[in-house]
Amino acid sequence: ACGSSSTAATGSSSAAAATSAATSAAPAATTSAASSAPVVASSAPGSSAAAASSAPASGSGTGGGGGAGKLIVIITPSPDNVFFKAEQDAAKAEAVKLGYQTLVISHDDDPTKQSQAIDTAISRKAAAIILDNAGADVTVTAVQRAKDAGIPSFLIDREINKTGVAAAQIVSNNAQGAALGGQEFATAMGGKGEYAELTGKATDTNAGVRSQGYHSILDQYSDMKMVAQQSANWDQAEALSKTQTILQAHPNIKGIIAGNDTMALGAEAALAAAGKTNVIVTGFDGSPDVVASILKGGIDATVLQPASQIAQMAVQQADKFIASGSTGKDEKQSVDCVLVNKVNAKTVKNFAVTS
Amino acid sequence: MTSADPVGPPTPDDVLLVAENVSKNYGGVMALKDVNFKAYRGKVNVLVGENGAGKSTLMKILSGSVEPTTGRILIEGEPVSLGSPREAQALGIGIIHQELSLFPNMSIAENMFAGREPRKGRRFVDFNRERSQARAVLARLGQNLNPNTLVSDLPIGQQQLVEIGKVLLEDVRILIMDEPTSALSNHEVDVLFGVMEDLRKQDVTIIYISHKLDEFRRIGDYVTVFRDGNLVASESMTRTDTAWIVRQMVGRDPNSLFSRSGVAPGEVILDVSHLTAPGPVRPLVDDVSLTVAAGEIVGIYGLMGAGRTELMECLMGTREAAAGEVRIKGQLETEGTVQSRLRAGLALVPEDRQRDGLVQVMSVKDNVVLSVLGKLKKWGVLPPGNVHQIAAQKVKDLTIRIPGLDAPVTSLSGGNQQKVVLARALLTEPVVLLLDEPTRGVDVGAKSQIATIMADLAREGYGVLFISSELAEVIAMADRVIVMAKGRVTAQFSAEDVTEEKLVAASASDSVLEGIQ
Amino acid sequence: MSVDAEVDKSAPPPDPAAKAPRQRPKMSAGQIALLLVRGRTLVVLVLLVIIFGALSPDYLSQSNLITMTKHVSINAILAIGVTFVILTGGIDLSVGSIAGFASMISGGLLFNGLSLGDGKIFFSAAMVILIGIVVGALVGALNGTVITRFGVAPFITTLGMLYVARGFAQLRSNGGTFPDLSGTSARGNEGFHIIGVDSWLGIPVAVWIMVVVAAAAIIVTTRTPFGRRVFAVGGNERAAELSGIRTKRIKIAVYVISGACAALAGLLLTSELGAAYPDTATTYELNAIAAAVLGGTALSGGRGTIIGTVMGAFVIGFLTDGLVLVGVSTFWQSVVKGAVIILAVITEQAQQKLQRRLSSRTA
Amino acid sequence: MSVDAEVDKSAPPPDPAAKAPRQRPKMSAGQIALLLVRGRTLVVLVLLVIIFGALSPDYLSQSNLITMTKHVSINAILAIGVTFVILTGGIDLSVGSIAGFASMISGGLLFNGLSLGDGKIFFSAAMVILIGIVVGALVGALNGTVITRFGVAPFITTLGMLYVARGFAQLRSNGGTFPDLSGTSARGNEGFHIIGVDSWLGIPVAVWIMVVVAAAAIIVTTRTPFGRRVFAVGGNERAAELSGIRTKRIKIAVYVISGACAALAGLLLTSELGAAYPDTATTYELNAIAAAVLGGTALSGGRGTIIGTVMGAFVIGFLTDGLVLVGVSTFWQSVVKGAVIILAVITEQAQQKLQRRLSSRTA
Ligand SMILES: Nc1ncnc2c1ncn2[C@@H]1O[C@H](COP(=O)(O)OP(=O)(O)OP(=O)(O)O)[C@@H](O)[C@H]1O
Ligand SMILES: Nc1ncnc2c1ncn2[C@@H]1O[C@H](COP(=O)(O)OP(=O)(O)OP(=O)(O)O)[C@@H](O)[C@H]1O
Ligand SMILES: [Mg+2]
Ligand SMILES: [Mg+2]
Repeated sequence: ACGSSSTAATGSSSAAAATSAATSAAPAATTSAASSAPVVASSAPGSSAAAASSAPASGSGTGGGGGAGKLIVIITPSPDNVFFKAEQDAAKAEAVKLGYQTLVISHDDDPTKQSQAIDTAISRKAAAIILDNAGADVTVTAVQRAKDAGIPSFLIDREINKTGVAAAQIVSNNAQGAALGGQEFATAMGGKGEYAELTGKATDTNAGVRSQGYHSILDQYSDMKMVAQQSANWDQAEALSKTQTILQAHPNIKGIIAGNDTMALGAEAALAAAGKTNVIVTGFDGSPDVVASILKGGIDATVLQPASQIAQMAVQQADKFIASGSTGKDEKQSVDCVLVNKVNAKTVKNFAVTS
Repeated sequence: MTSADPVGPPTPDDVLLVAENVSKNYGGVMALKDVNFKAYRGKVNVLVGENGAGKSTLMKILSGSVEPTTGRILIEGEPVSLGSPREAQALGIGIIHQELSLFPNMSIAENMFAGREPRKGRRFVDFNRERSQARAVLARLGQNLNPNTLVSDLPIGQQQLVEIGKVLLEDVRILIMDEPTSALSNHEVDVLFGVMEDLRKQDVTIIYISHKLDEFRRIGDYVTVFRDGNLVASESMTRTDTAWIVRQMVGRDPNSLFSRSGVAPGEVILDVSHLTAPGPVRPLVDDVSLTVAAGEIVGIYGLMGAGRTELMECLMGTREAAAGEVRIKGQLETEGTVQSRLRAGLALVPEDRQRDGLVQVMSVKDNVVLSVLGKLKKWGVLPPGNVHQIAAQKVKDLTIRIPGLDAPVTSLSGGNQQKVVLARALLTEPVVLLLDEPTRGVDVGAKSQIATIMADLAREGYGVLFISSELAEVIAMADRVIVMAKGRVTAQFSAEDVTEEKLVAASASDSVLEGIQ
Repeated sequence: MSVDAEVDKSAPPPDPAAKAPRQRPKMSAGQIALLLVRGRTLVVLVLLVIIFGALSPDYLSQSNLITMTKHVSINAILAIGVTFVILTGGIDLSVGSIAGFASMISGGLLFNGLSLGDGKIFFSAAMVILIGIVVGALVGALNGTVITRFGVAPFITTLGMLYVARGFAQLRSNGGTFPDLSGTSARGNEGFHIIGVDSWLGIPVAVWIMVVVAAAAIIVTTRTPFGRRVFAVGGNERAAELSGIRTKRIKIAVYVISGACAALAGLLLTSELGAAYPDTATTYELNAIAAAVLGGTALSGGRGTIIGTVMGAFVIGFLTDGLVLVGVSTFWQSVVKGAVIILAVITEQAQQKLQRRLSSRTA
Repeated sequence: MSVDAEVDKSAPPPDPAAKAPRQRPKMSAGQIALLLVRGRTLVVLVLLVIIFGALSPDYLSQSNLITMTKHVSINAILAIGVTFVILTGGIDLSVGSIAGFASMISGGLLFNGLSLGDGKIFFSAAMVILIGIVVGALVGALNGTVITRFGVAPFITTLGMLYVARGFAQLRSNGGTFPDLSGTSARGNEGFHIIGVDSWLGIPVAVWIMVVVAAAAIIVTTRTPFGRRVFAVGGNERAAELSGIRTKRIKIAVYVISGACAALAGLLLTSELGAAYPDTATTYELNAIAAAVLGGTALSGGRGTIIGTVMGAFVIGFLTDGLVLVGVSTFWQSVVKGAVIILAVITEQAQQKLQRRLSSRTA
């Protein structure tokens, strides 16, 4: 499952992530996506992009720094999650560096708000849209609308269930990352014992993908037993209270694996309050707070998604597309995640491993 | 009888309070026009006037809840500021408002002390003191009520007594009473007058508003008459008589006040037999049988709490009857809903117009046509012109004084509000009109109008069943009087042989009440 | 009908219950006051347009105005339904969830059809829309029945329904999305996109639908016995009851209307997105209620207008979109939105006071 | 008959001010009714405990009961504050946001200190908690002032504040989290964890705080003139005004109380998490209001008890945790929660009817 790009839906992290997507409808969704995906996989982006490019690409300069005051609209979930904030900041900085104006909008994981944000981009006659979307299915129409208006969209962090609509879909590899996290968790647990899982918002694709990724590894350990699985909706306070309740039913658990970092922090707070300092906790995202916790010996590990890097890539490709009508890359691109634990935590800064 | 002993010509230092050139403008309606009013120290100063004459408005100004547009108030010759009820209270002015202002969610004691609770240790309410004082003041008013009773559990008359008790607990030197007896029985009025007598002896100045002529003539020292926002006359009570007062008020002779239909009753159109409604202690309506014939006006007399209102509610379908039959025009009414009773030809004007009668947020017009919306509609919608016309006609018929058909109904004076509810009931073209205290808070002019309307209806072959607590009124208006006590019918009199003594005996004499027990 | 239309023209203020049908040539002070007070929401709206227009030239472009109006339409339809409920003195917190539930029902029918025995039945898009609306109305009827039969407070009933309907919306697909609602001609269920995506005469169909719903609601509230009774129930329920109005029926009816409007709004949203997801319209109830109250509907019941509500929805929508267009940061958007909601109503108060003073002089 | 029902609703209800403090040896029928009606929430609670206890033995373990009570305490404190507001006939939708705002203010002070010129000042943890509560009270005062001075409906004012306060909470850290609130001895600001994490006599400090807040609120509502006036304002504002009660002051005061309680709840949550994030307590207002209404507080004002509210919070908390413990799926959790909220209030109605019948015989 931890292959390269394509397949699984993607997306990022935490808080209140995509309201969309199909976990149970996954079979159905994948089939419908699959019917079109393979065909277009590599060739389509180029051609469709070329078709769409004529209008916006016309007068712009060439290469880096060719923004010439054109507008790039950056749409992400709410920046009150550091992950999206990092994404926003990186995209904005890169765009400004290349000479563009920017408009940053957050959709708070409401597809309707997202749709309205895309309308705004159309109204403002944007040259390109950088989008961390609010749902793999519910985003398609809106992105199509932008395309019809001659505005290419560059999706980051989360995929949509259709190809040929966006100019690029650059995502971190959630399945691969989850496998990394699952492996680290299993190793830290010594391959045996009871554990609990905190999943993300049940209606969010990523919650399902990460959970599957974890279990692709964990289920291979016959001595490891999942005694509770609860959704904490990506939320810190909810993770805290649910962990406390789980601890009541299962006081002997040795580990908690969480679908994102904020839930891991909530779980860690519950464990600390209960005096259970030796329970293994892992998260997902690589947020600064969790990295700090790892350094202090709290949370054990997380999986870093290269948020800033992905955002920068998207802006660079948008710039190239505006200039030349093509990104020169496949539509679907996947960036691998990196495991962060005590060993390398010091080198992590703002969603990137330095060194 | 009256304590209005030789009053003599009032000397200036007898005047405690003066309202000087007071006007009040309510967005177009001149409620008071340059009024100069004097209240005499230690006397009962009576205010009378038609509905909407501006009496309550002046009292609201004196008690700080309404600001005058122009003019000023002097107490003992000094101008005073009356910006809020609090300031008025601080000056020793207490008021019993015309519309009850109680807290239905709180007990009697809590109501009486709202805003000035007795303290225990500075921070806490002294429950014991509160209760004992409340009990004492209730006793003074002749009520043996538990001060812990919720006010919403009390019938309206007792609620009014609570309101009175509340002011008696204050240390007032000017006491304003705006129709305090409108819901009280004769006995309670006597008790209240006794209390007023005491207050007068303590040099408390009382300003007393009432529409009940006999009543205020008994207690008043001075009488001031208002008409249409103007103060038209002011006299010492001893120098006036009823006829003079009525003339000042309505410019008409009092003899013609009540008219009778004079038609012979036809067939029975409302036939009630063995109607019973359950109650907490004993049935509220206990095996009541009565009839109303076409062209007949039947009055129901009784003391407060006799169950007359409950009887009306059972008839109208808002209260479930446990047993008994109701026949309208010979047809047995099986369904006990308001809609079916309206259809069958009953219409009720309730006693508490604020709570049960008016839709306060709606205009006069909308209130008038509320019961006949279904009949007025054409092709599913209401033809506006038609609606307007019908409402205007009824307003004219009943001479309701309004700023406009679209004015909010709350901007009318109390009596005119009552007429709006009556107009609504009449529009349903009832077979039998049920009126629960229709003349409460209504001026003499309007009273005679209501009597005329009732007589007219009777002449047209309708039946009228009305409740009244005023002996003179029942006797003057009814062709037949039914007396109720403790939920039962205790006597019936025809117009020829009814007397005040008989009514009082049937409604409250010990023998009657024991007979029921 | 034709009689009405005529009156409408002659009567200046587009008001309901109280004032519309007057034909007196001279306007009373009360009418002017009313006009101004109603105008108040309009004043705020005009101010918004001026301010944002100055800040961004794109704001006043025709296409942006159309786009914004389309965004408004969904909240406006929700708010119109809620207005009926508020007029009776109730409240409906479940409209967002009902929108989500109806959207999942319709989405499921389009995507999966209805399993019957072995086969599947697919309904036409129009039929599916109708079913969605009926489902919404039924949920509303359930609200109304619980409220009237068991005397449960509307706040609590619809708060409970907020959770229940949302739960069922999620259960319908087990949390998943129905990703493709375009239908196929083989199944005979194409065309669902028309209501949310297409335009007619250059105006989005959703806007036309809003106009139709608003017009119908205005007629119902101002010109029909039912409308009058809604106001009466909200104004004084006991008096309404005594006047022979079947208050329970009226109350159930308003929740049915609210549920149907919510479902319609949910379907428009779903059609626009091209996919049905169970969180559709989460927390939209607050914006709908805010629109109604901004437009002058009193939460205590008995007072309010549909026009006002629509204006309120415009204020909220034009504000939200304006802030986005101008590029105000999310956090400040939240602050400004809250402040404008409060300020708009303060304006109302100030204007009413002014008006009162004015009228007492002119009269 | 519905008219009847209405009359009776106001009759036996749990009016604390009226009935709680009476201690006559003989109980009146009204008092018994009161007990039963109040007991009703207790009955639902006992039912919940029995059902979940049967489904999972861990549910009734002492430690789980303590944990659940701790979870309850946050909502209970919010709900107690809101109860004051509802008693006056108002509503406070901003408590969740106030909790978030206070938590960010206090979190920022602990984490970053207060920048003054070049240096930074750090306050002690106790001081920081106090500042947080005062900030909450001030926001509440702002609510109250807008409501009383400008006559803006409480629903609208606090809805606006919901957005404004949340926006400022996010602006405080630009969306970020204050991750470490443990303080250092050098800065003299250790000890913030005490209120949310520590226990005393085996009971979490948060629970003790809830007990203290509830006890104080009970005394205030039932025994002080202020409490009396709160009920008076909610029962009949005009009459209160005419009685010389400074209704505006009372109203401002209840929003101050609500704001302070909200801040306290936010700080407990933050202390427990060990981190302050701007979305703290989002949407908690609905649960708080639900707790109050479940506990018998009438949204129309004038009727309700603190005990009832606390019971209501227990029902919601014990239900939520029970569903998690038993392992019910998220979607069904939503459905069950909604259904129980409605059913609990239906129970109230049934019980009141029964009680009415009973009392008419016994009295
Ligand atoms: N709030 C108000 N707004 C507008 N007009 C009002 C208002 N209150 C009273 N009025 C008008 O002022 C006039 C005087 O009313 P007021 O209540 O003083 O009469 P009243 O003499 O007490 O009559 P009643 O005997 O019926 O109680 C009436 O025409 C009434 O319509
Ligand atoms: N809410 C209530 N709870 C208990 N008893 C009540 C209630 N309301 C009225 N009663 C009792 O019912 C009986 C009839 O009351 P009510 O005052 O309505 O009679 P009435 O003859 O219509 O009197 P009124 O002259 O005031 O109209 C009285 O014994 C009264 O005490
Ligand atoms: Mg009067
Ligand atoms: Mg009566």
